[in-house]
Parts: sequence; structure tokens; C-alpha cells
Amino acid sequence: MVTVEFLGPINKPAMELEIDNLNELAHILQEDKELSDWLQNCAVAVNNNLVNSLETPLNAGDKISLLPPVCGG
Amino acid sequence: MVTVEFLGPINKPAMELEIDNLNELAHILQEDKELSDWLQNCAVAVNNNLVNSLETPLNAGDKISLLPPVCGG
Amino acid sequence: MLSIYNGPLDVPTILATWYKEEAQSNYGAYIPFIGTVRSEDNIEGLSFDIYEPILEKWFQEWEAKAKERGAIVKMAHSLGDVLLHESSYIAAVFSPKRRVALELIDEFVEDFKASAPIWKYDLKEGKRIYALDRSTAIQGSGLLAKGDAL
Amino acid sequence: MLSIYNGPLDVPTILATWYKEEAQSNYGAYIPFIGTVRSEDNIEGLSFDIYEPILEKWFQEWEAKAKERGAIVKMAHSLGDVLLHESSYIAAVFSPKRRVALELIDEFVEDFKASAPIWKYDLKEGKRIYALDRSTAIQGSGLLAKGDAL
Repeated sequence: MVTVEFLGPINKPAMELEIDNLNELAHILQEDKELSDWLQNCAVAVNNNLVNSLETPLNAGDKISLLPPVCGG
Repeated sequence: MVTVEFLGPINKPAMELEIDNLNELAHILQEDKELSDWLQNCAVAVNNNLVNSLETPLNAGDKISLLPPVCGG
Repeated sequence: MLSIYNGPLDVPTILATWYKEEAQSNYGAYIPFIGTVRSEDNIEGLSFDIYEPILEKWFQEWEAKAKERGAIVKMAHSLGDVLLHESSYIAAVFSPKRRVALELIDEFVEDFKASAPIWKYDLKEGKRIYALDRSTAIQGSGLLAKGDAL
Repeated sequence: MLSIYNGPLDVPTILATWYKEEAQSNYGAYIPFIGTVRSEDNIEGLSFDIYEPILEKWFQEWEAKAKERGAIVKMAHSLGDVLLHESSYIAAVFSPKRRVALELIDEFVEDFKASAPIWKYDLKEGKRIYALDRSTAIQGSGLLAKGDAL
């Protein structure tokens, strides 16, 4: 089981999923029409480290975060 | 009559001279051995404006300033 | 040092505190950057969300980069609402020499704008509206929109 | 605003005063640069001479350059002795947006170092020694060493 959290302006509660890699997550989230714009512009972190590959393996207890476009300052 | 002042670390009192341009001043100051290093590295201002030409004409009452290398801050 | 404050920053106090903290550290240059909420587009203010775990990591990486160049960085940011002409952000560099400080503050502030996990909202008529058009997608964004066929 | 102070600068007070002066001016970015005397080469401190008429002109030219870019500059400098870990220099830029502020503070400080009519002396064993090796000849220097034949 991994946890998926949606940060900042994405108004969506966290999900718990049984998946083994980010490629599976991509397919699940692409089914959600409300998320389609966010998927285009969100970065992804696993356990607070930004990742760049869908092959990133996931382990039980991992936390996946979706980070929409930022504007601090 | 013009006034020539030596700024900052140049330890020399101001001079009053009867000259018509900076070329004449250059010749007079080059006679002073103590000034030879300063002449190499000093900028020159006439009435507080930096000048770049020895042909700069001088008028009675003008103030000429020699500015040695700077280091503010 | 990274500090998160609820609401606007007390800029004079933070600038003075950082100055005093490093008074004996022998840094020749101190450059703070202060960000203040501008009145524009009829906003009443801004509001901020911060994701602290990733912000901390981002900041620690900058502490390491600064250290390699003999410098240190400090940062303060507001959480929640900050009204017009109040300040929400201070970034600062201390370094022995001016060139490192001038280059580092520029790189630090620009990378902050592009990467720090902070979300900005306009406050308009009491509502909190995500400032998408002024926001920057973090490098590598869009990963989950791709996806290979399973 | 250009301010000359006898001895070291009260940095927290100056930074706070400038911040408050522009609190309602709608500038989004405020970047001060603070220069502090470092302990090095066994000095006890630094001392400064300033030629104010030309410094004022130089500063007014920068006020005009900043204005063209929608920004303002402020500066404070010490006259006379400033001891170790005390500060002698603050330059600051206020501008609506960050890029102008980040670029302007760099250009302003670098041109200050190259052109402002201020002379620095090391204080060593109670003596005041001109810091020639760390000084920069103003552009166009050497004019009077040339001279045409009369």
C-alpha cells in the first residue's frame, strides 16, 4: 500500500493504492478527468524526493506527492 | 587662475595656476617627481566632471581634481 | 536557517536578527532580498501554502551549495495571508566577498521561484484564487500525464 | 537618497528606515547590499575618505538610470574609521519586479567599486595606510601622465 497526496491547490483527498511503480499510478490517475490538467503540469515526489522516471519502483509505505506549478515569494 | 586639488591619499596641498588647458597642467605636474606615480593612475575632473581629453579648455575659477584609485565599500 | 511564519514577516526584526547572528562570522557581504505584496489587478493580498518536507530538502541543498562557495543562506517565508504592502519572503546570502554574494543571491532567488514547493493565491473579494498564470511548473512536471501502455 | 555617516553604520536602523520609507510605494523587491569590515591581514579596521561633490554626481546618475527602469537606489557610506566586523557600506535597490532589482544591485555595487570617489585605508598599529593594491583606477586615469609636447 502506498499513499498518494495532492498538494497545494489540487482539491483532492489523499489516496491509498496497491501499486508497484509510477507507471501504474499514471494509468489510474489518467482515468480521473478532473486530474487531467494537473497531470500535465505536476511534478512528482516519492518520499519527498522529486523523481523523473515512471519506472521508479514503489515500496509499501511510500508517500507519493503531486506538486502543481509553484510561485513562492 | 585655476585651482588644482589632490584628493584622497595624495598628500599635497592645492595649487593655483595660470593655465588654459589640461595639456599645460600635464607638463607642469610631470616636473614634480613625487607625482609621477599618481599621474599614471589618477583620473581628472574639471568642476567635478570627469574628463578624458587633454584639450579640455580651462577658464578662470575652474577647479581641477586629481582622483587616485578608489576603493569604497 | 529556514523560518516559516504565520502571516506577514516582520522585516526589520528578521534583517536585524540575521545581521547580528553573523556579526562575528567575518563575512564581508550580506545581501537580503525582500519580497513585498504589490497592489495590482485589484487583489486584496496574497495567500500561501507550503509543503515543508520538500521545502526543507530544497533549502538544505542550497545550504550545501552555498557552503562550497564559503557562503551561507537564510530564508524566511509566510504561510497563509499577507496583505498589500506587507512582506512574505526574505532570502539572504552572507559571504566573505561580494562577487559570490551577488551571484548567489540571484541564483538562489531564481531557483526558489522555479522550484520551492510554495503555492500562491490571490485574495479577491474574500476568495482565495490559485495564481496559476504566474506559477512555474517544477522541472520534470507532466510525468504522470505520459505513462506507457501497461 | 545618499547618506554619509561618521564612523560605522547602524545597519538594522538604516535597513528598517529604508523599508518603512518605501512601505507604500508598491515596490515588490527590496535588495540591500551590506558591506562589513573583515578581519584579515592583521588590520584593526578600515578608514575612508570621500569626495562628496563627485560622489553626489555619480549617485545622481544612478538615480536617473534606476528611474528609467522603474526602480530607485539608496546608499549609505561611512567616513573615517570603521573597526573589524562593523559595517561601512549599504547600497539598496527597490523595484516593482525582482529581475530588475537583482540586475541593478549587481551593476550598482560593481560600478560603485570601480568609480565612486572613496579612498580606503587599512588601520594597522594605529597608522592609516592607503590600500592601493585593492583600489581601482577610475576609467580614463593616466590622462595627465600623457601630455603632448607643448
